[in-house]
Amino acid sequence: MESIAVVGLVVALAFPLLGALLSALGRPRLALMVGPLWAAPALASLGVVGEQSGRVPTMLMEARFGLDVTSMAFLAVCAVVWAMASVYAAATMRDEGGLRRFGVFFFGAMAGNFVLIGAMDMISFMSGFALMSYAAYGLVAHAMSVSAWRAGRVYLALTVAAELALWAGAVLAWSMADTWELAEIRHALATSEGVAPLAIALIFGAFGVKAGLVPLHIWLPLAHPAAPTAASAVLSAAMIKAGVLGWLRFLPLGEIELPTLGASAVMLGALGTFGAVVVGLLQRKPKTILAYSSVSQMGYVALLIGIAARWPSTYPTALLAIVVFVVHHGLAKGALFLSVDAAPRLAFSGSTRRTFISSVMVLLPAVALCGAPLTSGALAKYALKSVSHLEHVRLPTALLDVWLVAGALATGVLMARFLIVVWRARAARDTETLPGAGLVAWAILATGSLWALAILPLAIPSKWFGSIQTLTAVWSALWPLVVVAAVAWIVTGTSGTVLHRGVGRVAPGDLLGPAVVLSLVLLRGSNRFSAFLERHWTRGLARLNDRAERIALRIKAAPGARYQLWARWLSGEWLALALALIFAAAIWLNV
Amino acid sequence: MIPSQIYVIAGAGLVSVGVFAWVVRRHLVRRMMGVNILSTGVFMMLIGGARRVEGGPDGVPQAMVLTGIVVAVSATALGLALIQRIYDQRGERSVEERGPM
Amino acid sequence: MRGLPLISASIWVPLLGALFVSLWPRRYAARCGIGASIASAAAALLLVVAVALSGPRRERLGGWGAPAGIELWIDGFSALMIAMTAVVGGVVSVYALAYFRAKDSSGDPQRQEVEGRREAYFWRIWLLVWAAINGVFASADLFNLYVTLEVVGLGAVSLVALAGGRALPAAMRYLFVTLSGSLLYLLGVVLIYSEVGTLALFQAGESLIAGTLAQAALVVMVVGLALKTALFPLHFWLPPAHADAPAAVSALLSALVIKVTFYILVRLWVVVFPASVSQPVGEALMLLGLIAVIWGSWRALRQQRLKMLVAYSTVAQVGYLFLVFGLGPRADGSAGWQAGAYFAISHACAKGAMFLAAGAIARAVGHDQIEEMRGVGARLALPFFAFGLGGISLMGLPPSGGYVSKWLFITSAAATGDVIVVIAVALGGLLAAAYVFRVLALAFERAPREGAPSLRPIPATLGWSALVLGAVAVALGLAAGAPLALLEVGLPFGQSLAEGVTP
Amino acid sequence: MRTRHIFEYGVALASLGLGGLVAAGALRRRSLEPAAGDVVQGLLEQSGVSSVVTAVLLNFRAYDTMLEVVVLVVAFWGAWSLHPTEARVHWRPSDPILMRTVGGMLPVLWLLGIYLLWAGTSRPGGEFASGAVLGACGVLTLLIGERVPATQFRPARKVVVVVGVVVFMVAGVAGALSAQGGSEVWSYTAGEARGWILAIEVAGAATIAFVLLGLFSGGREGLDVESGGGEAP
Repeated sequence: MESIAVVGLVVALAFPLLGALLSALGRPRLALMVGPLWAAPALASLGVVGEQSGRVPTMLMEARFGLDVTSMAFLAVCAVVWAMASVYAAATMRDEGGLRRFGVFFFGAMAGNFVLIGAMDMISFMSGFALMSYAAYGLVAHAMSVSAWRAGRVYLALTVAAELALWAGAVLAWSMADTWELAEIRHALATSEGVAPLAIALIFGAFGVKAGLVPLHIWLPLAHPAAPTAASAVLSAAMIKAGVLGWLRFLPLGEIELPTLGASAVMLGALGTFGAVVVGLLQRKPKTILAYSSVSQMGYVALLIGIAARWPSTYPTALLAIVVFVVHHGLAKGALFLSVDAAPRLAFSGSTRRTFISSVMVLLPAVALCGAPLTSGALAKYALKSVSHLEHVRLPTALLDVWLVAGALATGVLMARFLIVVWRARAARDTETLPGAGLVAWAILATGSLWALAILPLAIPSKWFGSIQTLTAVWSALWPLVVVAAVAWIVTGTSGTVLHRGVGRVAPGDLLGPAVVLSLVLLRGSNRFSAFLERHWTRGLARLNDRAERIALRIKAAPGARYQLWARWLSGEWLALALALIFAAAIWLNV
Repeated sequence: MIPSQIYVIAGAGLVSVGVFAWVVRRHLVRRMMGVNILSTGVFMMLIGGARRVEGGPDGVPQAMVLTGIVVAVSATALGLALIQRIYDQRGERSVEERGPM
Repeated sequence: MRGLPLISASIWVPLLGALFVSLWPRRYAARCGIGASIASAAAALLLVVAVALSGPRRERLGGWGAPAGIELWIDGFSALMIAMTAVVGGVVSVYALAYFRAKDSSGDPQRQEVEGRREAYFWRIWLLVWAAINGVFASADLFNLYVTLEVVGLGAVSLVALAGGRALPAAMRYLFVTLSGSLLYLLGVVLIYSEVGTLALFQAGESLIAGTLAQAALVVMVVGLALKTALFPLHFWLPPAHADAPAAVSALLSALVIKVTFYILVRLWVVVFPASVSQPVGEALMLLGLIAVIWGSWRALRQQRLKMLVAYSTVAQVGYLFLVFGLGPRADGSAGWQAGAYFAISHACAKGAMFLAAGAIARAVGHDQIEEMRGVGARLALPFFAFGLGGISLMGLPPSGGYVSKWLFITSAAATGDVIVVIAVALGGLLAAAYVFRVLALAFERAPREGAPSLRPIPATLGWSALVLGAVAVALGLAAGAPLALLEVGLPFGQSLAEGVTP
Repeated sequence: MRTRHIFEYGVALASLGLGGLVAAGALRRRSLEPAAGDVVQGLLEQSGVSSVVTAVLLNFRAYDTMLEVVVLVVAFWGAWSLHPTEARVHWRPSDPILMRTVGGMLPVLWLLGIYLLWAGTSRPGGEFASGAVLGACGVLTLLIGERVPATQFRPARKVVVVVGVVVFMVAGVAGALSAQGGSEVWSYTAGEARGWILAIEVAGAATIAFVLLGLFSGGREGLDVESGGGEAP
């Protein structure tokens, strides 16, 4: 019975592949329009399969699939985001943009994402991960413009590197655990000596690429603006989360103390949280700003991972906080990405009522992201706070509090900047209206930060939920918003501020440019160095080389025999003869 | 030295000659002949090494040799047809293999 | 089901198909050929299903049984190889239908005559080769293996020569290699017969003892078969032969013909030769395989022509196959051997897909210079996608057959402590990624330049059949359970093998 | 030039080494357990023919023999697929001595070929010897500028090429149908075997003779000298 449920789960998770097939057969718009249908089995499996796991013996060398609380939350939010993005894409994308191709890659990535969420063994997880990552290349490079190619190349390079690192880490982990079960892998990484730290580092880095961990995030700000709106919504809302799930599934969090990993995750998380805001403020395109916001938000997740790695006893609470964060950020960020395209469309139609609706729907996820009261944002913030206030966490409480407040302010400023950019883009754009289906999809995601509060209590302690409804909590969540509003008012009102002068100075993909320049400089330096060496130290060698070349030339020029002979040496049946004698000698020497 | 051993040694010698020609020669017809000599050597070793059955020769290796000869003839014919085709195509007198391919 | 001569049927159906095709006028060749291919694939799959359901099968041809007569023997290993032949062969047949038909529509009568002749001969020779490949996998007789091997070899040479032009010298060299390789094999058979007095594979294995004779037989057989399988220093003939043949033929050669000799070598290793004799040679072969992986991948990276790149990639992948001779006997259980068998089938599908895709691309572009393919990817999405799918399996990315088999390799190497194998397999995957992405990156780099030559239209069948093979290569990773279970049928690599055969 | 000699000496030494290895292996003392040949000798009664070699070729190891005809067919098709555009050798029956000698020999050769076929069941001979002789007859006929009978009919050529294999397969199926226990191909009783073996021999000799002749003509259009065009068989 159990195995039937598990096989059903696998089928449900891979169900979007039918959408890919339908798209490939030439009905991409239909396939996208019925997007919720492809996600429905996955959602239904949340209730039907429930919390269990089992083996699927014929698949991928004894795959194990199943769900637990964490993956149920991931699956729920990803399914909703994918479904809505699909509907939105069907409603708004034009035919001439290669919709068929888009559909195939979209549903391929969707299936990969679902499969990896349900995977309980390493190989299934990596298979889903690879399917998602490579299909997403098609989404990033979809526009086939110069910037899209460039973004795609950077994305692909990092993805392949991550894939190889993951592979290496997985092999190391396997050699310690001797099984593919992720639970065993975690245990083995926790208990064995030797190369475990290397495996952990490789896995952390590999998933860090997907999760937008700071020096590895450079593909994010390039890929999100390049991809079509619906695709960037799922990139940021669903696919990034796969990296987070990878950390949770592979790393031995909560089992042993991992001081190095903890320290580096906390530091990189902090760097991401604030650094991304600073760079994001200097951007022009709304989607780039949102991409940096994602990097910044993922910084919080990295922080939570770091705390759990440093102080294992905090892991259960940190895990809950991460789940809350993932649900909250997924829905809000998905809505925000859609609004980049949807809001101008809705506002363009002119009526005040529609402008108002669009403003509300842009504003709601934005303020939720800043942690506005009575939204999922407030819950996420509270979760963060309750983790950092656990007594095992031996960091100064004041520092953490200041950090949280500063983080909320920073997010608020970035969101304000985003709202301003979108508001300004409203009239400048010549665009068509928003079809009803698109509006519905957008609205469902945009109100996500409200209705998520209704489903999240299933997963989290009721204490958290109660405590965000108190008056003080509302106030503490509200005042950063007020401050942000004031700051935004001032910044937009006065021209010539630092911000205005800085805008556009930092290219999207911030570290990419310097990295390229640095490598060019290094290359030139090494060229010069080698030239120097050659001039002063290798003159004799060069003369020798010249002589050898002259000889080679003479041999080549000699008519017939000698050159023929060389050719014969290089490709010869005599090798077979030599090999035979070598084998005979090998046997003879062995006996 | 019993006669069958003579066959075996002569066969091994032919194998050596055939392998030598196959490795060293460049002219395609000569190489083809080398392969033929090699196969002849193998057949001779087969005959020489065949067991002596009560009351007559061992039928199995003889049948094998017959089969082997037909295979060798077919392969030679195909090879010669190919050589002739290469000759037609190059339009020159040489049918040597050239260079590393 | 038990009594039916299904093994013979899997050989006779393609054989009869070839004869049937040859009897009709040339213009019906493709129609008859595709019908015969479907029948052959069906017969083979019927056999495979029967083996999977009811265990290994044996046929005593003529009712004599070994040692007087010839026996056919199918266990999990050979059934898997026959299934591989059926799948790859079936898809390539569909591809060939469009490939040879659509070649020339200019109306030049002489050219059309040449094309028609080429198509007609392709079908009959290919079906004969198919029958012979099945014959090799089914055979349990040393001399019968030689004869079937010769049919495969001569047929393959003829198929290469079909391309004409520069393929002719390549075919000539291939002929020399394949002839001398099988003669060296026959020399080993001669030695074995003079010692044990039987040609039956399993009986010979029971009574052959270690000694000078076994050594000499092992050496000549290994060298002959390694020559025909194109193991590293003996690979010189492979790239031109595989690259210059017609694309459908290249796919068949790289996917199937290479595996035939590999299969024989594995059988000899497991069944015939005493472990004390074969162990040092096995390790030497593994070493050569490792060098082949690196060298072939490196050469592939440096190629200018697409088909040459794929051909050198075959040289590298053959190297992986030869790892089993070092790993298989040492690893506990049969993990090492299974890795090799699984690698063989996934490589067959992946490489088949890549050659078919390369042929489709070359047909559309008009040549196969990689540098000139800048930016054509968007307009040839289907074949390039198929190329990439095959590449995924070559790189060993999950979820693909290549991934599963490399995983098995690495686990058995880790079990025996061969760190260098782990490193080389990983490095080989990296290099494979480099040469696959080199092509893909160039093809998808940017929109095609102005004034770029226009692409010729190609039949959609070309792209789709390549895609199907690529999808199978990936699916082999997703559904690894069933093939691996099939490999256990009859314990082809187990200790009790000989007992299982001779009751 | 010196390098070349060194290379050749090296290869010669290595070849001799290989030959020595093989000879050393083959000259070892052999165990004299019963071999396949003894078993065959013992079963000769049931095979339907009295010649051991023919029994092995056409009954015990009939499968090998069928595949060997297949090898011939493959080589034939391979050679004929090469389609040279023109025959480069001009066939002139210019030599009167050749014509006279061959003309006198041909009928004898024909008879010899047919005799060998008939003798095969009890003495050395059989389809291969007969086919080779008959093929040689055809070649000689071509050399003196005559036509080989029946070869200018395309359907006949096609049928003759495959008939050797087809009769083998028919015999196999018949054996499978008439078998008592199980249904192994070619498993007929000694009584039926004789008839089938004769049929196989006749068809096989025809195919072998024709294929050898075709291989000699090497894919040049048409087997007869005069007519240039025509389709492959």
